[in-house]
Amino acid sequence: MPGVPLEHVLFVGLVLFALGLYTVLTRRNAIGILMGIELLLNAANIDYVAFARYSGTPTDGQIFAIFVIMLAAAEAAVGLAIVLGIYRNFESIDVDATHSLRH
Amino acid sequence: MDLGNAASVAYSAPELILIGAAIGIVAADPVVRAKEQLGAAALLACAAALIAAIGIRLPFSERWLVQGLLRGGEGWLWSRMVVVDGFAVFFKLVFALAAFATVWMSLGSAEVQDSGEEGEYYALVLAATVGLFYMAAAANLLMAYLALELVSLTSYVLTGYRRHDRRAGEAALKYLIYGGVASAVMVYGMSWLYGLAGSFQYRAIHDALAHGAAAPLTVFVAVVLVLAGFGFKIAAVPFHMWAPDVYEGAPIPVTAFLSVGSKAAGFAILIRLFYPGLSEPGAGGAWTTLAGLDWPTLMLVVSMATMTLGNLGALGQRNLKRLLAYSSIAHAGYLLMGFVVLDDAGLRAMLFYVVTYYLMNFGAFAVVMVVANATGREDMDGYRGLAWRGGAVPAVAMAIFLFSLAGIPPLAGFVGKFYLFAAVVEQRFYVLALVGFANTLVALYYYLRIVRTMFLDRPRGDEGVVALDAHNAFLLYFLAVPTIGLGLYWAPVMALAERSVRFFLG
Amino acid sequence: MSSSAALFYVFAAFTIVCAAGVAFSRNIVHSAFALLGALFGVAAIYVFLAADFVAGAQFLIYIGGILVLILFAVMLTHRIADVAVSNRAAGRPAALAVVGAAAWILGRAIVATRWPVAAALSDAPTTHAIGDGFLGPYVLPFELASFVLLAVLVGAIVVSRKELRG
Amino acid sequence: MDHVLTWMTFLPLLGAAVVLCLPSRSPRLIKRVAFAATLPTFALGVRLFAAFDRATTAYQYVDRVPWIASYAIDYFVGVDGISITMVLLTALLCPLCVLASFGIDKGVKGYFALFLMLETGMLGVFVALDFFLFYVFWEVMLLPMYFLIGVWGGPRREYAAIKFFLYTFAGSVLMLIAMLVLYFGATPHTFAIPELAPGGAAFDPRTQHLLWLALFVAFAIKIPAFPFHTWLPDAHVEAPTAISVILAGVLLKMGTYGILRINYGILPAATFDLAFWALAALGTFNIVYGALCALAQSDLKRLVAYSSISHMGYVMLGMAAFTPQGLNGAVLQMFNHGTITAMLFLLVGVIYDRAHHRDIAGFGGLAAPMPVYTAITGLAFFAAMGLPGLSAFISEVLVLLGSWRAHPRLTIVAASAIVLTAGYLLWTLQRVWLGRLDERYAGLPDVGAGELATLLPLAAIVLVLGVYPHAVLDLIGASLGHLNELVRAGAAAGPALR
Amino acid sequence: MDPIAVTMLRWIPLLPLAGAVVNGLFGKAIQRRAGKGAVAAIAVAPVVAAFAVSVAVFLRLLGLDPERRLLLDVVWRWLAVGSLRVDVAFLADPLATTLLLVVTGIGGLIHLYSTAYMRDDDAYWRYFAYLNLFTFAMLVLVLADNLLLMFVGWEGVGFCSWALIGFWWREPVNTGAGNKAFIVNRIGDTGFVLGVFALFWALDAAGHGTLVFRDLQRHAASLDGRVLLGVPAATLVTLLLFVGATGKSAQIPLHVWLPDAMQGPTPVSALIHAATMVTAGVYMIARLHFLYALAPATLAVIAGVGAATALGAATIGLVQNDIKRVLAYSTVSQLGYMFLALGVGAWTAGVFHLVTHAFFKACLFLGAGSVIHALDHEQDMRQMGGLRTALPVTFSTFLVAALALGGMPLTAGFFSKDEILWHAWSSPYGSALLWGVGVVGAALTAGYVGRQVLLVFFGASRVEARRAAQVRESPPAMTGPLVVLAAGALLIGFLGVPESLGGANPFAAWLSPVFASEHVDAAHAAEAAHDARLEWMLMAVSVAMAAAGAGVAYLIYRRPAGSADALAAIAGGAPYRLLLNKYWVDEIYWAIFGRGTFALARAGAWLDARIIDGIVDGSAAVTRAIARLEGGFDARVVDGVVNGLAAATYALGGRLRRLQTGHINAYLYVVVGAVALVLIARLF
Repeated sequence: MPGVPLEHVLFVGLVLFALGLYTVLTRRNAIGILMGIELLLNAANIDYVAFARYSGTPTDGQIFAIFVIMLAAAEAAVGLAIVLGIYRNFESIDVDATHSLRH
Repeated sequence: MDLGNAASVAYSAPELILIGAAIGIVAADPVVRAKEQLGAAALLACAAALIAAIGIRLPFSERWLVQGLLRGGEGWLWSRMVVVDGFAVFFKLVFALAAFATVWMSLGSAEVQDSGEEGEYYALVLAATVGLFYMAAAANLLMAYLALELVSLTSYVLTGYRRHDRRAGEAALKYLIYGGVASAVMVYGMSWLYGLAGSFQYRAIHDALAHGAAAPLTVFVAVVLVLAGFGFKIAAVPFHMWAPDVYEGAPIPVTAFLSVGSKAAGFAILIRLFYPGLSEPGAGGAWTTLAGLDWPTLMLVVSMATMTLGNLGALGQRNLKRLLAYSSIAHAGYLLMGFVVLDDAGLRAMLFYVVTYYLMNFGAFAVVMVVANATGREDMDGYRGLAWRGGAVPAVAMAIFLFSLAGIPPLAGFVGKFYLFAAVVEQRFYVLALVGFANTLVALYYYLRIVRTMFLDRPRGDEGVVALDAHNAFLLYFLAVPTIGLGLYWAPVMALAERSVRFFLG
Repeated sequence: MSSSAALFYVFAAFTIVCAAGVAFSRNIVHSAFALLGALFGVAAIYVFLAADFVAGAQFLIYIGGILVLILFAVMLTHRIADVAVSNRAAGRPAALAVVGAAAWILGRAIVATRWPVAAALSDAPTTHAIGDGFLGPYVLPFELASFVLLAVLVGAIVVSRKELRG
Repeated sequence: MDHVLTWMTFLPLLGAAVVLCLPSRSPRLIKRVAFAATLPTFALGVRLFAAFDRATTAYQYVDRVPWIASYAIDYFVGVDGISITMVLLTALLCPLCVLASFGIDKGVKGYFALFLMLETGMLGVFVALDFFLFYVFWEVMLLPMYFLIGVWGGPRREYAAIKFFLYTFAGSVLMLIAMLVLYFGATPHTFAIPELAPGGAAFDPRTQHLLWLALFVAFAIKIPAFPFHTWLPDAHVEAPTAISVILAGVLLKMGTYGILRINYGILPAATFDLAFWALAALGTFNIVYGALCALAQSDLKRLVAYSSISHMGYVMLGMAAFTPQGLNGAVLQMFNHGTITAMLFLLVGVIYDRAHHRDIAGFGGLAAPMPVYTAITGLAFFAAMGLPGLSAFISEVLVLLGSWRAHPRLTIVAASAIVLTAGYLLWTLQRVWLGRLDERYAGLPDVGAGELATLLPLAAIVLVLGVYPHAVLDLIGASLGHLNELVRAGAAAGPALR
Repeated sequence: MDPIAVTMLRWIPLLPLAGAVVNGLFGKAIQRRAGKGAVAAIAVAPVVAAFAVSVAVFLRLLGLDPERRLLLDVVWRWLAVGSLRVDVAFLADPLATTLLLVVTGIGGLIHLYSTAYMRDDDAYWRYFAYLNLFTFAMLVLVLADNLLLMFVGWEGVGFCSWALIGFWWREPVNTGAGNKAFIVNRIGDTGFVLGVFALFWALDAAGHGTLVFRDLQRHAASLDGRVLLGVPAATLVTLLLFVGATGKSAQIPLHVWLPDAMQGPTPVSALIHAATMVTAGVYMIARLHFLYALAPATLAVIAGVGAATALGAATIGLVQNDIKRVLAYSTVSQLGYMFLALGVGAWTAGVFHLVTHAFFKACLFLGAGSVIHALDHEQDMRQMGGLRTALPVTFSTFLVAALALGGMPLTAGFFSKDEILWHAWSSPYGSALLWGVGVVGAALTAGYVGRQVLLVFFGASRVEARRAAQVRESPPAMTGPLVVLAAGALLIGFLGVPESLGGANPFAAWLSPVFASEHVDAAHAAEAAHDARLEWMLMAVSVAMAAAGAGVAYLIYRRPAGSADALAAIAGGAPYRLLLNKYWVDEIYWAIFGRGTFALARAGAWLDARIIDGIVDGSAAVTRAIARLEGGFDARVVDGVVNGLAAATYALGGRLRRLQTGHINAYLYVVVGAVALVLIARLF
């Protein structure tokens, strides 16, 4: 891809990384933070693909990126499963607590 | 030696055993009603993996430490994805032992038993152990990342295993978020290393950096970012804050597993990247860092901060699990002392310490579990007069483990600390040694507080009686006897550690 | 500047804007949709970087899987909480400062380094090579990844299953 | 007498194992077995005393087995004149203390097992010739001591036990650093004390001084020297009688023994440089300060504890003189203080067992119901005062005589403190034993046979050593002469940092 | 001159020791089974036997050439450390033998006297055990061949003194007096041992480190020119040793213990606090006269202290009302005379006065004891009077001894005291001032002893009625010794009649082998011979003064009260109160040293408990505070929420419900912030 220096791509990654960090730091909501993590991972992936691209042997970097995507999915699955678990197991308890506090 | 994929299968017996057992247990779960049998199977798998990792010791062979059928020595496996060398095998032994103890503990844990999902639980423990094995063996950023994530993901689940418990849910979520951020930052750092070296192989990274086109700052930035991921695993300051919450929320066997197995694996991965990867071996066991990459100074500060904040944090705790969590943070700091001295003696000491730490920390958590089983309590008051209300054996065992953690002879922990401090003093890191010693003093204080509560305080009568069943008693003996034994004669283990500071560099 | 390069900058800008939306939006639903945009943008950048397989994976896994999961969770959250969860304002300046500092140094590092760049870049599709890689040198990670997914599957069931008794 | 020291050291441990196997419900059996377990060590001690070669300066009865070969750690034990004195003291006091503990009625099994472990630890410290082994025994001793104070002690036992433990541990970590530095400074690396000595010369003066001070603080805590002494009154007051005896009789000696064995032996030049301030001046201060504090105490046991601080000051002062008289006096004083203060604590225990308090003001005229007790107390008190004819006189005179040569002004101060010593002891004697009898105590029984059995052997030693001090002086003379020459030679060779 | 090796000397101290051990360990049983007689026999026999051995020693010495009169008995090697070598060895020369005879002889008499005097005491056995032990210690002191062994006796007698003063230990005032005696003595002893140390090392520096008297004498000269702590060695050594002597012999400023020591049984006062122990200081200085001869400055100090004590104590003695206290101050005063003699280099005179004083003062004390015994422990002279008829033997012996004390011509006291006064005038170290003080003291002595005799034995009886009926003369076991001692007080002086009075002075001749070698005495003697007329004149003055003193006493106390009260009221009674209160020395000492020490002790204890321990506990507290600070984050954020408070549980529930992550942002802040910090640090 002539005309775009590697550094520029890296800067795109860096900006994503910074925004991801910012998200992670400021969100108080777990899902918000998970979204921030996705940004961070995407930032890394841009770098992998970019380095792969500019190194002339693109396969390794791209494979790494694929693993990152896959593991991100796994993490999201676990994370949301935990969220779901909490939701399913605590809904009733909270109702009780609220109820008992009314007396 | 550089084996391709097909040839590598034969040499992956430990991992294959664990993977097979994990899958088998999940598959068998619906049909097996007595879940203890699944636990027993997991226990067997751990033992088998341990034996496979040790390999078969030939009576007439010079070489007694070999993995599986690989009697020819050390080398690459799986197209240079992992290595097999003394270092990796040593950690695999520790992980197999840790998994073994974890499963054993789980079998006697009220938190794990009768939850209805023990099958999955054992499978997840085994899966995490597979991750640990590969963490020790990874010689490649991709494998390191993958193995680390395997451990992390299974750990999140195991932490949240008691999902009817508020603390478990919160802990799991925290752990996941924290771990996710840490590993994401790490992956970003890894991308830079890849960019600089054009390869994921540690050796290639080492060569590329050694012939250094890269600006030192960039390498340093990348290394620090990677450290976020590794530091998270060993719970070093400032990546330690998840530990108390997670340790408290997780079932006790899992806590023990995390505090020992996961932490040790973090050290394994750390050492392999920073020593053969980012340093140059020299004569007489000394190492030198690559030019411009002054990570030892950084880690020196991390080490001191970790042990200090860990110990200070533990001082005020009244929940035993939290206290031990902080204590294990502090121990990461002690272990890092061996890490920063850039000498084989330091690594040797770390390896030895990992073994002793395994014994005493698992032991301490085992006692916590015994008490929690009987009384459902984890707070300090639940331990009041433990020795005088039926819990003499757990109390004495706890005292042994705690004194060992404090580093008092003739217990294993003392020997471990002795070697760490010896390495530090030998390399003239006197400030570090003094900080370390000051920390052992603080640590002694809170360990003694527990001992005092158990022995010196009299029970008030509302603490409940602690009975010890044979299963858990045997576990305590299994851990306590070597804790004393290693304090009296440790030459073989030290010899093993010494031989294990061997990295296959290709 | 070639048109493809220009297009790269456009997509880069789009990605960054969307990512900023994720970061700064006060409404988590808006954030989720911004994330969708950002992921699209990144996929597009992959295409420009000649990583078509990765781009495909990005579409399928990220947008098809992860984002749906996230949206599902967001909806769930809303249903429970009944309020739009906003960020706490107090943390923002500090976060900006910290992140800014980190980004500044990282930027300096990027600029300071002479990244190794190959003389000739091939634009050949890499899908085939990736396939070879998965079944060749990367077979262990590949297989292990499948084991990871299995473990995660089991694990997700364990933590999210409704309590069986009690 | 093959491996006699090893047997002596570990037989009590064996006894502890036996005790642990006995049924808890037969405390009398446990007590007897524990007593029996201390006797072989004592008997071997007597044989050792008879057979010890008093002429040589070499270590005798050496056992040396590689322990951890890769680190040059040996199981290396042996005695010279200095350590045999302490070994004998320990072997003597332990059976007496077991006898004195027969009144223990809770956790009997644990108590005696721990006590026997403690004996092994103490003997180990004195026989160890490998620094690592020394350190291990030094620390090992802490654990039983902690429990013995903490479980069987008085009302504030927890505080006292933890304070004792932390203090000593704080000192020993410094010792560990110094030990490692010495180890790595030696070529080839070794922990063997005879081979480390006088290896201090390998270091520059500044390092030597720092090492010396690190070791010194470790040992000074044990002595205990001001300002590291405040664990002692608490520990003594809270500990059960027999443990106070062991604390004062044996443990305090470890501090000064360590200084002689390690600081003097390995770092002679630094010893010579620093002895004035660290030992002589501090020792003198201890003498006066301990005596003054004793004067102000209202608790009998606390008073005795402070008197220990004062008396151990003489040891420090004597050591710092580098004269034969000073050194011999110091070691003799260690032994004598061990026996006398043991008597004092036993005597305090006697009255505490009867009256259940130790408040000096709450007594008076005990001589009336308890004449024998009072007579023995008088003997012990006057021995502590250094009355001629009793053992401590010889050692204090030797110490002061020896130190006059080196530090006349300090000696004047130290000697003046004997007035204070007489003051607080006589005043106490007057208030507790003499004067009008408090009617509450009119019916107190005099000392019984069991108590006499613990007191009379010590009284006999106090008397015999007063008239024939060479029973001990002959043991220590050669070794101390050798040590003195070593220090003086080291001081002559080693550059002083002044 | 090598000593003659013998083995007889050891028996002299050992016999009383054996008595002490037997009575000490088994006396109670013996007394119960066999009666007090057996106890008394066990106690008295060894002393008598020791006296016999002493006489044998004396005769053995007499049979030798004067130059060879030196017996040595080495018993065993006591201490040999470095260059220090001292043995348990006993040495008998004329000086030691003189003391030996006094101690065993007078001691024997007092033992005998005690058998009757203490008859009613239940602790009879204990008394004799102590008394025997004292005799043993005193004999060790006297016979010791080295300074260290002498110190054993020195402190040993101090211990026995303590035990006997507080013999009736139920009364705190008695034990307090004992403690005071012991502690004040210890002050002196400190000086003594320091002197020993200084001496040893001063000689050692010359290659002659020793503490054995014979060797000391041989090498004393090597002290010359040596300086210790900025003072000439000989002066420092002798001064320090003299501090010991002031303690033991109750000289200013350490004289305060002796009057209080009268709390003990009266025979004890006679034996210990008059005849023997208190003279140990004199003996020690005489023993070491060769050192003192090297130190003129010390001699001047000794003479000054002696003279001041002689005068000061005599003035106090004038107004005391307790029969024993008068004698106690008299003793202090007389000891002052002895030191005055030593201070002017008149060794022989000092020792001679020691001997004569032992007789007449022991007699006085025993006589006083007899009176007290007769009056059922009444000691106040204002409650006595007119006893000469009721107690004829006591009266006559007391009178003889009082005359001797008063220095009436031809009594023992006359010869010895005038010898001292003469030397005080004529010695090169003497002066008219010293003589003058001595003479005034002599007058006062005659005055107070006259007053005492008058108050006790003359005039009308002021005895309480209930006691008056029971007054009868003491039994023979008590009067016998009185008679013997009175005879001694009358006759012993003739052993030392100076040449100028036409005597042969056999006493001086007897001691001359010990003192002859010393130039002071020799030169002085030569000079003295030239001036017999002067000596006569001085003697006349002093006798006149003494007579005047006695006369004044007679004038005042001839009739009870009246004139004495008038005298007491002079100058508003201030001088009287001053004397009656012993110049308030006790009070001043207590205010300064007593209170000072206790204040220091309290300060030390405070420092210990508050500051030192405060620092220790404080540092622990600081550590905990830091821990709290560090954990505060944790505590506020996590513990408060997680650790099971009801409200927190609810909050947690709510948070979980909304999937709030609590403060994980803060955790992440730490992580990111730390990483940023590290990177920034690396950058700069």
